[in-house]
Amino acid sequence: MDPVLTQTIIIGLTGLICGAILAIAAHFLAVQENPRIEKVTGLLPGLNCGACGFAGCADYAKAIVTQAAPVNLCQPGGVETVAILAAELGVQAVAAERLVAIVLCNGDDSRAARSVVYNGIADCLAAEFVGGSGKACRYGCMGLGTCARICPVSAIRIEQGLAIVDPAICIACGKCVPACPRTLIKLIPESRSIHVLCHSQDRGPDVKKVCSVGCIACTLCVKICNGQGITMNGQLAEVDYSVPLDNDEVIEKCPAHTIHRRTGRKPEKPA
Amino acid sequence: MNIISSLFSGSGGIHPNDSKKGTATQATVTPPIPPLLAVSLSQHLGAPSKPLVKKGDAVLKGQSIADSNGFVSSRVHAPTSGKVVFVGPRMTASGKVATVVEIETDGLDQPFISEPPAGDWTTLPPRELIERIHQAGIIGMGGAGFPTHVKLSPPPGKTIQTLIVNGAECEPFLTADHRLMLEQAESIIAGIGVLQHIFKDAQVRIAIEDNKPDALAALARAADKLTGDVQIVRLRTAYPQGAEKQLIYSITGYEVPSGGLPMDVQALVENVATAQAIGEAVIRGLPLIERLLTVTGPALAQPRNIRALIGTPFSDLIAFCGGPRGPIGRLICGGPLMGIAQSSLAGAVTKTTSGLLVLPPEREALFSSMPCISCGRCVKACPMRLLPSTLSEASETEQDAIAEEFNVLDCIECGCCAYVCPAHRPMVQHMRRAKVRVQSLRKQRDAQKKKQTS
Amino acid sequence: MEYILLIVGAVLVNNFVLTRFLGICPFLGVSKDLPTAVGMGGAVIFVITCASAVTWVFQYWILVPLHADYLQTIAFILVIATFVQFVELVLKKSSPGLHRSLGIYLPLITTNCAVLGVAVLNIKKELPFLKSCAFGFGAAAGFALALIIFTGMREKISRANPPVAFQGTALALVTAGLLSLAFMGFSGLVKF
Amino acid sequence: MNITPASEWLINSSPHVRTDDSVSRIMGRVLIALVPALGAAIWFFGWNALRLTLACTITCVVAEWASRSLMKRDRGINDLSAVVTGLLLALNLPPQLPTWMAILGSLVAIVIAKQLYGGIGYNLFNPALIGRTFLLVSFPVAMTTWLAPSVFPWADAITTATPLGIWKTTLNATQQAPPDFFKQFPLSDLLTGHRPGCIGETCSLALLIGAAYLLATRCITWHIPFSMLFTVALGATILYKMDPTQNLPPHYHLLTGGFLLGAFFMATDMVTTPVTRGGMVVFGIGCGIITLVIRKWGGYPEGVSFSILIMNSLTPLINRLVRPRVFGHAPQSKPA
Repeated sequence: MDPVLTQTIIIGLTGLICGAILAIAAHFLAVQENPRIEKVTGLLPGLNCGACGFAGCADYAKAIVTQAAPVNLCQPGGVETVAILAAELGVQAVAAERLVAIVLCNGDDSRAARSVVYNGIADCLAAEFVGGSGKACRYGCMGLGTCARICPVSAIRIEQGLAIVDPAICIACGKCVPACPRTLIKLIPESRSIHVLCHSQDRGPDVKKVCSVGCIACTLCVKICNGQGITMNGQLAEVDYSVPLDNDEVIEKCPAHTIHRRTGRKPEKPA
Repeated sequence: MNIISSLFSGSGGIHPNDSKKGTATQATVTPPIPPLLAVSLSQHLGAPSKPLVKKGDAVLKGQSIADSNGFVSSRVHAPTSGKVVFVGPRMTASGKVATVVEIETDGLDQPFISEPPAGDWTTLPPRELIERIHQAGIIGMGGAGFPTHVKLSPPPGKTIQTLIVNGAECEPFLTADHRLMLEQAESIIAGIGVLQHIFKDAQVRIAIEDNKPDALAALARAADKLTGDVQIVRLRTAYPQGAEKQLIYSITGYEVPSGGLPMDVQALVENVATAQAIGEAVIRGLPLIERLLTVTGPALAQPRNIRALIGTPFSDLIAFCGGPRGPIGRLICGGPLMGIAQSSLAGAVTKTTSGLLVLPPEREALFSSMPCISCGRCVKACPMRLLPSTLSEASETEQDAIAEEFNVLDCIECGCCAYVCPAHRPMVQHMRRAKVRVQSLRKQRDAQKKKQTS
Repeated sequence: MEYILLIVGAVLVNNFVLTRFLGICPFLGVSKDLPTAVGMGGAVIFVITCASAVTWVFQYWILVPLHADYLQTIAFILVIATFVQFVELVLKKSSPGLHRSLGIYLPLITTNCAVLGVAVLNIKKELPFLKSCAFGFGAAAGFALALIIFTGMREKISRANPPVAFQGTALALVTAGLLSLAFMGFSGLVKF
Repeated sequence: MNITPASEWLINSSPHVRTDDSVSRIMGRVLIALVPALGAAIWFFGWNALRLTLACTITCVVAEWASRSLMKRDRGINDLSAVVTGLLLALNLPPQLPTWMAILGSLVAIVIAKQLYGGIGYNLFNPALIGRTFLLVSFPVAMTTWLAPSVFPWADAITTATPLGIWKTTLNATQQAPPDFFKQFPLSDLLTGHRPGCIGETCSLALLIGAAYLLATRCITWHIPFSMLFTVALGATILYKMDPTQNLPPHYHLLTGGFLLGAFFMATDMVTTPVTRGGMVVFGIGCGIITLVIRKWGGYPEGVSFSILIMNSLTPLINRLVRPRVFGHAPQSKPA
């Protein structure tokens, strides 16, 4: 017989038989899958950061397709992703304003006093068990960098014992928020630029003892802006981020230099 | 009363130098009333108490200054008469911020109630006895501070067969319970009598380590007054013999199931100090406003056992003990193995403060960041039979799933692993960190499950 | 006895991963956690044992009579591919979690040189049918054993603190090398 | 009242006391325990022993220091573990081995087997054994050429073979036990160390003294060495009873080769062995079985180092699978 023919027949028949076996098996063992889930997964950024509240991009995609979850939950994706998803699924969705994280403490080593020497694991959660990393303030940043380590995009750095978020890099995944045992990190709309960088509930004199830039609860800022944008929460002035606030007077008048302007915006992209 | 030896011997444990000689033979002394008392409203486990007084109020000794805020909560009383000068958040000895009531004492010590409760308490139903205990603000004085009235009210279906009175006092340095057993054995036994009324058929086991033969003898003598199934049990001296789960095992041979409570093996453990306080509350109507504690340590001039009012600042206690001898390196509230390091002298005595330890500076830091060398000493020492070596590495590298698989949640934080570790790793801190992380992992997982099912 | 020696030889002495360096890809790829590794080991044992049997039949009943043994490689791959697809279907149905964690490495068994290697070695050594199966099983068991041991070691490495340049696969390869060094102790154990 | 300002206080998590023991003390004790063996090595092999010991120890320490500096990590050589590795490697080398090979072996041991993993505590294999096995596989001739021991003052040495080597080659060649084997290597020579072999493994008495010291100071526990010893003794006895002409008697298994050095000093390396006591027993039994299998059926005359390395590789699995029952996790009957 012609070797070419033999070859063709053998391989052809083998292929046929194998194919048949697989076809039968596939019929009996078929698993239903929704092709749209995969497509939507592809449209998401794939960071698996969990900011949407689902276990990862694939999970969120599944929820969008099967449970009609809102399409504007993806923080890293931002406006573009929301638009793409909305177009893909034929739904109306408004992108929420981009958020950025901010650390509400300004007590670095030059401003916050140290009271004891901490001997233990270099981790904020671990240090909180023994009352902190040695800084006298019980409310401020411990500076051991748990938030910096958890940040998937390295947007947080530790400078002189203080965590600082770089808003240009932050993707607002929110992982750092629960990571801070002192709940110092907040996600805020990026257009808000005035912040009370303190979290201390201590009374003024006690704050003064431990930090040179802590809020002493003088309530001056609240009076200046008539309670619109800054309110008192116990012994602490807090910015109400739901209200736009753009008043340089509060910064200038704050006797403890607790209030600062920090822009949360990404630098404008060159057109 | 006969003294029997415990039948069961748990695994693990350590034998640190007990350092009790300095204070074990010293009678308890009562310092003068301090000028200022700082009474925390979060001395117990559970919801912090609701303050009943405000700045400027005058209070009398034994007057309730804070009420329970929910079932698992407790009351707090003014330890002496005086004026409230501050109510607000303060750093407490537990290392956490809590609401504190500061009382400027007037030195008159005027009592709020002078008469013991009328009527024969033995005729009252258990429910009312428990209510008296609640009213007196009694919580577990061994360290955990679980509200006693909650512990004494097991849910329906649970019975208590063995009532264990814990006089083990296995922590080195501490001798307050030891002195209490010697000096107030009668009063402890009276408290046990009250507990017998609450749990009618329970057998009573008074557990004491064999390094305190005088306490064993004293309680054996006093316990003759009790009726029913009562025995004094001599325990092998080891740390952590007095830990609740280990103690129940030593006495009954039953292991409290993982995640369970002593009542799951029909046992109930009360510290001797708590038992004494129960007696005082039910029989004499006195709230819990003072306790015995040991103020000791190599850096202290005159170590002493002290009967201190709740809220006494640590600085007053140290001054009363002659001040420090040489420089202080660390100040520990509690024993050396489970106590809490203080970052200032501002802390004050709470109902769970069993001691105050003043330590000199160490030549080298206690803990280092050296890696685990897998020597297995912690595995041998762990009374819960965990693998602390693996767990600490899992905590270090944040492998929470591994930590969970290796049962980190069963850790009782006794400190045996860190005590024996030749690499000087901060094992307990690793465990606590891993526990918190595993718990949040579980919460996340539950939330995810809920989301998927909904 | 002969069969036992054959299997022992294939598992310990001429371990496919550690001495022949076949099948390194899944060896590195799916050795990150134990259940996955055990699943992969099972899948490989199934595929190799069956493939040994089927390729033997194929070789001696079809290719040899037809004088077409030059088609060996391509025909074997076809058969193996079918088996792998079958395993994949079964796994996808029965344990989707394992299927997901095996990921790309499951279909890659097809091109796993170990599978083809066993089939070709069987023919080359002119082993009879049952011995082919035993050898296939032994080789696969050796792969599974090495994979499981290696998984345990990688779990330990995952808590180690290597220099940055060696993190991940680099250190895994070094470890594989050291493991193979240790397994050289078995050399000469079975003369085969 | 004069109280130290709190800013000098230390805060740490409980406990606030700890053992005085430390890793460097443990390593120091291992070094002390090795002194008798080192002495015997120098007594029998003279200058060669000294040369190898110095070469390995110095190379290990320098390599450790250099790797730590290269990685910009703290904590260099003060935990003494590099010294222990160097000394153990030296004691596991044949006397005539060229110095450069000893240096190479030490470099492999420290750099590849230890520092690549991050240093002490993280290595998977016993570094000294990796160094030795690497040399054995790379330079089989140099690593299996032995010198007869010659007591001080050291004469010119004669090349010979180790007892296990002679046994295996003769048995393989003639299917019979070597004649005069037991006359050539009387038990007394095995105990004193007057036999060819690696420089540190020959003197059983010195090794046993060191082992007793390690056990007495609780540096090691009995679990690994004795379960290993017991397994080999049992297995060897069974084989010997089955056919005394083809098998070595059990005490020869225990006293020849590197068994004692391996069982008490290498298999007890903390980092690479299991942490649970049950796991340690499993580890020891495994080492014993593999040692015996390689000695009896394998291509190498000696299998102790390989057996320990193979069990090292199984340690993570043993740690995971052989765990004590956690308190409160038992299926226990509740009180009635």
